[in-house]
Amino acid sequence: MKAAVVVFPGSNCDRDVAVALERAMGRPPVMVWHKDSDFEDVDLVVLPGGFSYGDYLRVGAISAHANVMREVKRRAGKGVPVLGICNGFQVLTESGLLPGALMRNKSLRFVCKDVGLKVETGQSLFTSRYETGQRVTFMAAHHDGSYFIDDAGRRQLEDREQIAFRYCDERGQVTPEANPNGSVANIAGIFNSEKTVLGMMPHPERMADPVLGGEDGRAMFEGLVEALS
Amino acid sequence: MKARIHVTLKSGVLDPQGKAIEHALSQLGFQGVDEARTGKVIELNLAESDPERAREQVDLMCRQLLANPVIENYDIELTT
Amino acid sequence: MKARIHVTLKSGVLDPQGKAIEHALSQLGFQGVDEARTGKVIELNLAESDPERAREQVDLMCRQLLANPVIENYDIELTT
Amino acid sequence: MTAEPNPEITPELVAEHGLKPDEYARVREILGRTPNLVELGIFSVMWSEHCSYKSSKKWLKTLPTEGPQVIQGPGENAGVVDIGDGQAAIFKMESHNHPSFIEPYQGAATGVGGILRDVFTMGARPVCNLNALRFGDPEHPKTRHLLSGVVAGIGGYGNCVGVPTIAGEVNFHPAYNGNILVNAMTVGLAQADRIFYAKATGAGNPVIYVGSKTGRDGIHGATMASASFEEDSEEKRPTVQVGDPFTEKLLIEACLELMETDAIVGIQDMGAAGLTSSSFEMASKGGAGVELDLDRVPVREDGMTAYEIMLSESQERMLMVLKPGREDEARRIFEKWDLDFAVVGQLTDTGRMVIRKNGQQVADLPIDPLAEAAPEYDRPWEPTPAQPEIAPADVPASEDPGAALERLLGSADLCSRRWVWEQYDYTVMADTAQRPGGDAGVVRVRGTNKALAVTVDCTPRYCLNDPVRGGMQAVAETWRNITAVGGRPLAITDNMNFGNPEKPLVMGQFVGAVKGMREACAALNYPVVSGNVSLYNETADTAILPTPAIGGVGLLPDLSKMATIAFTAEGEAIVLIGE
Ligand SMILES: Nc1ncnc2c1ncn2[C@@H]1O[C@H](COP(=O)(O)OP(=O)(O)O)[C@@H](O)[C@H]1O
Repeated sequence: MKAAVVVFPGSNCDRDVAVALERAMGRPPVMVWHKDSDFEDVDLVVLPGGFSYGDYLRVGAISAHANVMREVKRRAGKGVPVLGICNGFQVLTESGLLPGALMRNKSLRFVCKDVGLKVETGQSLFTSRYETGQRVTFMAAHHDGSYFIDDAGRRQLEDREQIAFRYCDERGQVTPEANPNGSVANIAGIFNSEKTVLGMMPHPERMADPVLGGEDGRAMFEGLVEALS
Repeated sequence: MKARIHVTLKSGVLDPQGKAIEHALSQLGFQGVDEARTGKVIELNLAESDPERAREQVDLMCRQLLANPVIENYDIELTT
Repeated sequence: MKARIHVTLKSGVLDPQGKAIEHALSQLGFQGVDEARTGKVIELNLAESDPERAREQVDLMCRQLLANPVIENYDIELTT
Repeated sequence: MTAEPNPEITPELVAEHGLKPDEYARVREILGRTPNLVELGIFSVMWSEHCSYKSSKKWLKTLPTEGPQVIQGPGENAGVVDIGDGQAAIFKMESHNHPSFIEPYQGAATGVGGILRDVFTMGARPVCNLNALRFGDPEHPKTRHLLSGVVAGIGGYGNCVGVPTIAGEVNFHPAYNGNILVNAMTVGLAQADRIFYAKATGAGNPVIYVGSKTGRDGIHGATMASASFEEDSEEKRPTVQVGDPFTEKLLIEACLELMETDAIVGIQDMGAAGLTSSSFEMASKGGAGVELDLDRVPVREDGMTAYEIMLSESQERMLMVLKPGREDEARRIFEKWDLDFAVVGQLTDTGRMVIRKNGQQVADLPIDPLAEAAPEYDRPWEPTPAQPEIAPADVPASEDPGAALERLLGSADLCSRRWVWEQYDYTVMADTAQRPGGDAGVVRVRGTNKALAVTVDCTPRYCLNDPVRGGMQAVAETWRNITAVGGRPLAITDNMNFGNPEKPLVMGQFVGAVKGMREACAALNYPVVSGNVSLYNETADTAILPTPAIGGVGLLPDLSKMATIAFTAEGEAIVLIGE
C-alpha cells in the first residue's frame, strides 16, 4: 500500500501521522507539498492535523483552496480514500468533500484530552478493525472542533450511516457530558456517502504507540493497510 | 475603493462567543443586555474603482473564501 | 435599542489574519487587493432606550471588556 | 522619503531613554562626541537591564556552569548539554512579565515565540515547552482575566506552532497583584556536531534578514522591561507586539531546512531590541564590523525611520550571516516557505557598526564598547534578616483533619491544574511519554529509546523567608522531580524574577538566591547552562516575592524504566524515603 500525507503551511501533525502510517505500512508515506498540483498514484491520501494558515479567517478555509486540493478532490471523486484528521477534517468540510462545518469549541477554549469514542460502524475501510458499537480512546486536541450541521443534514447523515464516531463516556454512552466541544449529536467523525472519505477531530495517530498512553488508534492504520494492500 | 465585509453567523447557528459576552457583561454588572451576537469584519482596499464591478468582485471573494455559506451570512459595504 | 460595535486593530498593529487573507485572495487570482484588515463585530440588544445613556453604557462595556485599548479601536453604532 | 528626525539630545531625552547621567557621560566618552537620536536609542536598549544584565552579571558569574555534560553554557541563545549518541538537548527559560500584565494573551504568546526562537536558532527542533506562572490573589478583580488570558496565549502560540507544552507551575500571592510572572521555557534536540552559534565572522560575508516584516511594534519595549511600573502605566499603555505563531512555524521549518546545508556562519533571533541587539551581539561575539543598509529591511509600514527600524520589536524575525555566494540557495528556501528574505548588509573588519538609510549614514558606533563594555554594577545589598523558626509543637493541631485536607486540596495553591494544561496541546509531535500532572514531563527522543525529563519549580514563599535556602530548595526540587520519573538530572536553566535591584533588601534577595542555587548546583553537580533575569517587578513600591524559577532537564537512558506518579494500583507497597 502507498499513502500520501499533504503538508500545508502550518500543518503540525504531518510527521506524527507519517510515523503511524510507516509503522503500519512498513514504508514511509510520500509527503506532498501544498503547492504541488499533482503527485504520484497512491491508495490513500491523508490530510493531517495542525493549524494550516494559522487557522486564520476560518479553520481549513484557506487550505481548501491550495493547489493540491484540486487534485485531492479529483481523486476523491474517483474513489481514492481520503482521511482528514483534525485540521484535515476542517479542510474537508471547507472544500465540500464532507458536509457541515467545524466551529469554535463551545467552551471557547482549546481542549487537549483523551476522549472516548463510540464506533458507529465497523463497516468501512477505516473502521474495519473495530466492532460496531465498540468504545475506543483517541486524543482530542483542538480549538475548533464543534461540528455543526442543520437538522435535515444530520438526519441524512444518520439515515445513510455516515456518522463514523461519536463522543461517549466511560461506559460507551453518548451523553452531553461526554461531548468535549459542543458538536451536534456528539459527532466526532463522518464519512462521505460512499464511505471513502473520513473526517474526524480526534487523533488516532496519537494513540498508536503504547508509550503515548494507548494503542486504539493503531487499528485504524492497520485496517487501512489490510483493506488497501 | 474600500470594501467592508460583515460576516455573521446565520440565525440558528450557536454563537458561544456571543453567549460568553452576554455572561461576562452581566457579571460586570451591566443589566438589560441580551442577544449578543458576534461576527467578523474584513476590510479591503481594491484597485477597482467601478462600484458595480467592485461589488461583483467582492461578492465572489465572499462566496469563494471569506464566508462559509453553511454557517455564515455576509454583507458588503463599499466606500471610496 | 440595538448596538453594533466594531472592534478593529489599531493601525500599525500586526494583523496576521489580514495578511493571510490578502495572500489567499491573490492565490485565488483576485488582483488589486491590498491592506486586508480584520476585526470583530458585536451586536447587542439593549433594554436602555435613551440613545445618550445607551451610548455611554456601551462605551463603558467596550472599555472594560469588548475591546482591548492597547491594540484595538472600537466604534459604536446605535439603531432602534 | 521621510527625513530622519534629528532632535537636540537634551538631558530629558537621555532620561527618557533610561540612561543615567553617568551612563550618558560614558556614551559621550566612547563616541568622543554627542550621539544622534538613532545612536542614543541603540545605547539605551543595549545598556538596558534587560539586554546588559548590568545589576546581575557580577552574581550570575558565580554560578557553576561547567561539567562533562555541558557543550555550551550561558552566553549563547540557549544552553546545550550532551545526551549521548551524538545528540544534544538545548534549552532556556525566559520571562515576558510586563507585556503579559498589559496584554495577557499577546504578552504570553510572544513570550513563547521568543523562547522558541532562542532554541531553534541554535539548530534544535523544539520538542517541548514549559511555563512557570505567578498571579496575584485569586480574589483580586484582575486575576481571573490575567490567568485566562495568559493560559490562552501560551496555548494559542505553542499549540499552533506544534510544540507540546508538557509541564509547568502556577502560584498565587497578593505580591503579584500588580506584577504577574510569565516564564516560558523551551527544550529542543539537535545533533551535537550541528549546533549553530550567534557569531558573525568573515569580512565581506552577507548579513541576511528573514521572517516577518518590521513594523512599529513595541518600540522601547526593552527599556520598558527594565523600569518599574508606575501606577498610571495602564494609562500610558505602551504598544505591545502581536504574535504570529503561523509565521513562527514556517520560520522553524525554513531555518531547520537551511541548517541542513552548510551555508550559515552565524544566526541569532531578533528578540527584545530586535535588529539592534541581534546585530551587535553577533558582531561582538565574532569580533566583526557590520554595515547595515536599512533601506533593504522589509518593512510593514511606510515612512519608518532608522530609529524605528533599529528598535522595533516585531516578532518572528531572524538575522544570519551566510557564507559568500550562498544567498540564492537560502533565498529559495525562505521563499518556498513564503517568508521575507533580504540581504541587509555585510560584515567588515572595522569593528564598527555603520548604518545607512536613504543613502545616508545615520549611525557609526564602535561595537565592543557597546556590547561588551556595557555598564556593570555592584549594587549595595543587605542580607535578608533571619526569620524566627516555627517549632512544629507550637502549631495547634487541626481539630478535623478531614476538613483540613479538603480545604488544602481545594485551595488555589494546591488544587488541580487540569484547567490550565487541558488548554495546551501536550501530545502533538507524538512523543509525550509523561503528560502534565506528574512530577516531571517526559518526551521521547524520536527514533530512540531515550527520553528527556523536564520540570520547572520554585517556592517563592520559602525564598521570601530565606532566599539562600529558597534558591537551594528550588534547584533541589527540580532534581527530585526529574529523579522521581527515573531521569538523571543534567543541568538547569533559571529565570530570576525580583523587584527593584536598586533597593538593597531586594538586591540582597537576589544575591541570597544565587548563593543558594550555587551551593545546590555544586553539591549536585548540576550546572546552570542558560538563564534570564527580570528585575524591577514592582508596583507602587510593592515588590513581588523573590522568584528564582528553575527549569531542570534530565535524561532517561531507557524509557521503559520510566516511573510514573505513585499509587496507581491496589496492593502496591508504599515506601517512604528520606528524612
Ligand atoms: N502552567 C502549567 N503548565 C503546564 N503544566 C502545569 C502548569 N502548572 C502546573 N502544571 C502541572 O501540574 C502538575 C502539578 O503541578 P505542581 O502543583 O506545581 O506540582 P508539584 O508541586 O508536584 O511539582 C505538574 O505535573 C505540573 O507540570
